[in-house]
Amino acid sequence: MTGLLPIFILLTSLVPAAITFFLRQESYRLRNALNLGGAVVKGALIVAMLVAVAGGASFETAIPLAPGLVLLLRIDALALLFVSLSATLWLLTTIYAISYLGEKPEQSRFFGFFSLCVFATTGIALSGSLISFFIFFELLTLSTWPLVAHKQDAASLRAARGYLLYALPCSTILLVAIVWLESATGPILFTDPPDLSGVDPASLRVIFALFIVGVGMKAAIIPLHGWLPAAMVAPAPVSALLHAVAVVKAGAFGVIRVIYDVFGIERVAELGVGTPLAALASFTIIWGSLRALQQTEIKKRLAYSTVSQVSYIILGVALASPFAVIGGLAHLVHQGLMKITLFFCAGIYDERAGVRSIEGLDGLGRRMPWTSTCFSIGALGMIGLPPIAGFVSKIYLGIGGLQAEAPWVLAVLGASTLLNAAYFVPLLYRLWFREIAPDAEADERAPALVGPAVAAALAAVLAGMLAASDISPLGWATLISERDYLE
Amino acid sequence: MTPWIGPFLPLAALIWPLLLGALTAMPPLRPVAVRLLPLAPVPALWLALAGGQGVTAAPDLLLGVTLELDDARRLLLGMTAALWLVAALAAQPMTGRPHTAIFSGFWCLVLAGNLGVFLALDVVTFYVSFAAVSLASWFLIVHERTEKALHAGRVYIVIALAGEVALLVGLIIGADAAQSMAVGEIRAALGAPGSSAVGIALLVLGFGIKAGLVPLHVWLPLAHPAAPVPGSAVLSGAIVKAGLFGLVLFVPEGALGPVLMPLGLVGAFGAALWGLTQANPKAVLAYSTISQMGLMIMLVGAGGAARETVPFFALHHGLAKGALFLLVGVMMAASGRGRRLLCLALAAAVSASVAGLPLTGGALAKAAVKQGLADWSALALSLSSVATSLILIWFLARLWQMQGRDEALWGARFALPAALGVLAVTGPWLLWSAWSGHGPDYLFKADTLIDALWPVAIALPPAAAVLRWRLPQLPPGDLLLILGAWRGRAVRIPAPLSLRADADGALRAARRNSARLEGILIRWRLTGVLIPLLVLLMFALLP
Amino acid sequence: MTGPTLYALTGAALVGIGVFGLISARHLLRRVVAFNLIGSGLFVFLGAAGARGGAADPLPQALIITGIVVALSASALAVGLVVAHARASGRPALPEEDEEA
Amino acid sequence: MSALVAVLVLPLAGALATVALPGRAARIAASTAIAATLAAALALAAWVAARGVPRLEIGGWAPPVGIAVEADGLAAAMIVMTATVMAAAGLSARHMLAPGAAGARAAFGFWPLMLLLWAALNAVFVSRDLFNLYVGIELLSLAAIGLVAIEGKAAALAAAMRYMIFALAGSLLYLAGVVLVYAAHGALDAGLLTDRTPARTDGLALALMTVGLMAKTALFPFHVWLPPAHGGAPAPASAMLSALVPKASFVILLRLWFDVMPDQATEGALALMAALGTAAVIWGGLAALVQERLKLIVAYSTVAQIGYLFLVFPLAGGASAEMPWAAGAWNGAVFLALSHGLAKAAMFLAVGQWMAARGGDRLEDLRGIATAMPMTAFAFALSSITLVGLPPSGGFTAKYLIMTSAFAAGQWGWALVMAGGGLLAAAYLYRPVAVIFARAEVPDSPLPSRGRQVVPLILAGAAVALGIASAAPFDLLSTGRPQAAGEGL
Repeated sequence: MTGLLPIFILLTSLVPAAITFFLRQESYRLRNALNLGGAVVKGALIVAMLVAVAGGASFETAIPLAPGLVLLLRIDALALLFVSLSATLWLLTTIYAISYLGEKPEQSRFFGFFSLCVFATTGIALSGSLISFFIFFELLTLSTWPLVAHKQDAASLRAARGYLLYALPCSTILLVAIVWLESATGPILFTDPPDLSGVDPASLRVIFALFIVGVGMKAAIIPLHGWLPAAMVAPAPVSALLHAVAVVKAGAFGVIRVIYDVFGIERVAELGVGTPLAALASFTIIWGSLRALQQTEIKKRLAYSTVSQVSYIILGVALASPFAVIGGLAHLVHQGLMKITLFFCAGIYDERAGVRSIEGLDGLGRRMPWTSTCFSIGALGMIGLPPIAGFVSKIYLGIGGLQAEAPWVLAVLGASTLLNAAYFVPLLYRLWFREIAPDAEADERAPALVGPAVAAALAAVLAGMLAASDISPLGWATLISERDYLE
Repeated sequence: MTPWIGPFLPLAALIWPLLLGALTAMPPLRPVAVRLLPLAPVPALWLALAGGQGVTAAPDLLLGVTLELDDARRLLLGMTAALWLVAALAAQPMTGRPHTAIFSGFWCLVLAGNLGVFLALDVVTFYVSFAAVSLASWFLIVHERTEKALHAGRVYIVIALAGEVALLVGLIIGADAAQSMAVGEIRAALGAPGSSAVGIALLVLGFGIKAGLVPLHVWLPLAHPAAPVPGSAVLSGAIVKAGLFGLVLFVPEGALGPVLMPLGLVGAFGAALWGLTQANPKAVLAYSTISQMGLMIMLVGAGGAARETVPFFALHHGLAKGALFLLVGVMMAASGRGRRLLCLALAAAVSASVAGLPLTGGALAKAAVKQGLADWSALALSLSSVATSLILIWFLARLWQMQGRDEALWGARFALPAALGVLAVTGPWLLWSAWSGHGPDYLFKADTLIDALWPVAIALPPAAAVLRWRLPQLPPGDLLLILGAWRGRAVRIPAPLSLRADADGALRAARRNSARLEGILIRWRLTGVLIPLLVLLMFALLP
Repeated sequence: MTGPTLYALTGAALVGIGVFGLISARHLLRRVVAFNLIGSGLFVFLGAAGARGGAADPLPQALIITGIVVALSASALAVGLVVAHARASGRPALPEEDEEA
Repeated sequence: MSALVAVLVLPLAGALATVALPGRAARIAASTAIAATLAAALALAAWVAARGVPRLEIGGWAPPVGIAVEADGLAAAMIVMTATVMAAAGLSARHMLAPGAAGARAAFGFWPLMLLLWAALNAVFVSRDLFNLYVGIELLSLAAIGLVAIEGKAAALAAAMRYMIFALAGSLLYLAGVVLVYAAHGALDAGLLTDRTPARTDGLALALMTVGLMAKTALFPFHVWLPPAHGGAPAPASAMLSALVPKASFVILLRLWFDVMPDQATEGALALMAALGTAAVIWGGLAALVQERLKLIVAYSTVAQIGYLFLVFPLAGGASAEMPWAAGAWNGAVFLALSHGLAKAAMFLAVGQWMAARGGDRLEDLRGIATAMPMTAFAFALSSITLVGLPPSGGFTAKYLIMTSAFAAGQWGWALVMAGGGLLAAAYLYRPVAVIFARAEVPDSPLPSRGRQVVPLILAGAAVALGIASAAPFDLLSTGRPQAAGEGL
């Protein structure tokens, strides 16, 4: 049984996907039941697994594909963190998406790929070998494409095309990196970091760079970020998926895996590749914020803010000092919670008030108090305002930067905080202090849309308020870093 | 997980206002939200009066909340709670006006933060509270939503955010240096030789902004007058003290003294004199606040006993300044000559106390701090009283110029500043021995009296001159006027780096060429020759 | 000059002629003929190769016969195609080589 | 054992029957033959997997006089793949042959040719005798050419004619090689030749045979005949031609270079083959990128995919043969051949159904077909994934194995060819995928039944499944495999 648990967890999203594809547009109830059911069951299974792991159990399932090709599923603390994050957010997003799509066409296709996407993400989280990671990573790329292109209009198709234009070359590069490394070391399992002493440092550096390019594209590291803002033409649930649940997170997760489970901190340190990566991440943080400042479309602005925020995670893991790691890992969750809140709200503004551009936000605070409150919470959290989750990550990253003898990190954090404020505060100002246009149509009579947003916002606040408790993301991150990385 | 350890009251004092704040958001309560405000500071006041032993810890909150109450904290906590209580009462007439629900909600938030600053033992709680104070008070400033208020709000929020960042980074540096989150250890670590001056500088920046340290004070004369009267009262009386207390908590003994003292003095004199160019009495008071804070910052810089007694000084100034601001409101609500005279009289009394007229609370505060000062700085302190008297006399004049119309319950309105005033003038007497170490008789010694009296006396002639020959009247915001008004500017950034998702040109070229080559290859004439050639090549390559 | 050598040379010559024809001719029918020439040349050569050490080797005979059958069927299909193509396009050469055919 | 005979005899018998019997009965005979052969193929595979390599010496005559056939893992796998594709093609064929007089003739000619083709393929896969192989590929070419020309349009006839020239030239070159071998060694059986004493003419013979087979495999620069031929034939025919025919000559090449004359292999020659393969990958990709007709895109992608196959030679042949990484390369190549066969067949069958519905295969005609025929569209997408080599799919597994061995062998260039080729494939397959999934309001003529729509999906699914459940096929391949592909890495 225990060995099969990971497989069951995967099935909870694969089976709904498989069935959903063949459902007729009209069979709303069955489809919704399937997806919600899958999400709930998955949640339950993960809880079960949490309990078991807390009890010291360990899960591992290997499916041999070919000589040197083993599909290995296993659970470690990091995997648990990621998988439970994505599972939770998946549930919220599903509820949201069902209400968001309402009667819109092509729902079977949408939800099919939606579940497939989550299947891939779960797989990424659970994969215990480099090759299985890659397989699910690619599956994610493929299953996201139809979602980005969902509206099938020119803009969506262009965005989807742009997405592949980034994704496929980078995945090829990733494959080259994997193959190159494994041809020297044999199949690489995350359980025991491979012995790289046989490979000469120069080519190791190149391989590391290739890896970073390969996974960094999904994490939208500049200059591989172009697809993300373009992809915001997709429906709001998809944006939530891209920015919080699956894709971007998978990229960041990949970076973590590469640094800690493929190369190992010591190796990264002696190769001297950590600092350049941290510098790149810092540049991304700043540049993303600057770009966000220029956007007049809400979702575009949010997208660029993701570009900048996700690099916090990478910055943390690249610095590789205890606090930095904890901060980065915690931000994996924090950013997810806050950003999904923001995108939910952006979607609600679009749906219920027809507002896409920043000007449209004027005075919506009065008409849509719940939505606007959640939006404000998300935004302030992004700025790093206590007690919302964001500031915890910032503090840890800052201290971590000092521990890693990289005081410039503080400057980066400070600058990015100011920039975040610069591009979020005006939105809040419009929301709460401008007067709404008299003829504006706006309400939030859509509990299934507002509910998830509220839940996510609440979670973001609690994650900050109760940061010190063991069950908080921070506590978890601390556990991971102590157990796996900083022994 | 344990909810908390140790006495619960400190925790309750912080949570209670937050609960009330949340309540004000409830639709049924929104109209009467203001009515709840007086309840908010009650637990804190009780705590201050009852006093509390031991550390309160809530290990799961934030990064582990720890609260404690020592004498200084207790004093400031009491002053703050009292001031907020009175201000809340003074705010009652606002009931039913627009946006009062939001106002009340953030009022509670700021209050909680303000109390938290004085209770926090760990840096995170402190930072959270401080952020609540400085950012939420923005809503108090812009409440009126007039163009002036919004402009003040813009200036304030920009500067406040910058302050927050400086603070965060500074605290992070401190926490790293101390390898601990405890405030005391951080101060020690920052004081230790060889620790980075950057950290201290950033902290001074962050706290100085809130405390109105010159030249970081520019927001203050804009913001304090912009807020509604009760808001101004707490801003000027209590909230600025948060910044001051931050300096006391984190800036190590003696560090930056040479920087803080001159800056403080510049503030103390410059602000007072610049205040003479202000027409709006609230603006005048704001400048007086800057000047008083300048004094306190100088005291912190001076260190030693002076630094220890700063809370005593702050207590008096907080109550007095609160009273004066409220009086402006009362004056606005008075038209009858009698009532206006009454206001003027009370204002005069409180001002005299602030100026340090003998036997007033102000005089006691100054006497208490003076004994810790070197001679020259003690002299400076006395001289500052001249400036103070000057600006306060000017304030009284401006106050008298105000024309108001009668409003209901004037008596009750007047009672509030009166109560504060009395507290300000007499309060210090009760604590005198505890804080100065001298008996009351010390106060009646001749030189003490003289020492307190001559500055005020000196101030009278120039005051008369200023009243006779007006200085040019300027809008508030000294340095800003010099720098040019702050304007929002869109950031200009070059075009983004991103791949082009389009390759049509290349496609067309490729199509042409491929068709051409294919056309050549398809001729058997060529391929037929290629085949034997390839055979030969292959043959050549094989053994 | 012994028999086998003679045969072998003949075969080689046939192949050579065939190859030349195959490359030079545009007319499809000629190419079919050229193919047959090459084929026959190879079979002759094979026969010669079979006669090693005087004793006749049965295997090449079998191979040759089989080969001839195959070649015949191939030629039949080829000729059929040529005709069909000529009928359909009105020309006895491939379109890309049509200019002077 | 009897299965081995069956896979050779049944299709031939079927072919004869379909020629002899009148229309309707012919169709039934064809269906039975197809079913029976499929069954036989599966049985054979099971037999091989269970009991090792069956060997049959026809008429009890042992080589050199007699002819031996044996079905090792490679042969068995190929036979099963062939049977699958053939069955699928047969299922969809009867509905896809063009209507009218041409259609009638096609309907008459199709079944015999198809079954003949099948028989020839199986014969090639199992033969161990060089001359027997010659006969096999000759028959193969003839049947294939017939299928190309089956609809009798001028363009198709020209294409068939061109194919004919290349095919005959190829087989003659091969024959010449065989003749030289026999002249040198007096034996043609692979087993006997393996431990022969090398002769001076061996190199020439090998060169002749290789080039001839290259021409038949349509390796660059001899690919020119392939796109018009495959693009012009009716869809099911194209499916067989593209998926199976090139594989036959490739398998012979494998046997030559790894079983018969491994000693002859030199770095230069192997590199030359891989270089031509590279050229094919690049050229096929570019050409496919610029086509406007979907069938041509698919055909050119075949050109490119054939290029991949030839990368195996430097990685697993010659000096590398003894190396640990040779196994990966060899497995990878065979795996690529298998999955490409399935995927490519699926693609052509899907395109065929779309053409039936929209009456053309220009990309513009097919805009938005996905909404009308989601399953076929999905099948096409899946096949694209395999061709691009994205996980999880047989294409990916193969790509991974080949790249790994390339890096291990220090011959990075070939790995980069794989990678770049994958990108090219993505580029030229993205256009059709995007078009068929775009939104468009086009009235569709009556659609084929769901039952028939699912056929390509099954094929594509099989191609993907190869990547997921690849353990079993690998065991099959490992039975009786040349020592070049022993366990490694």
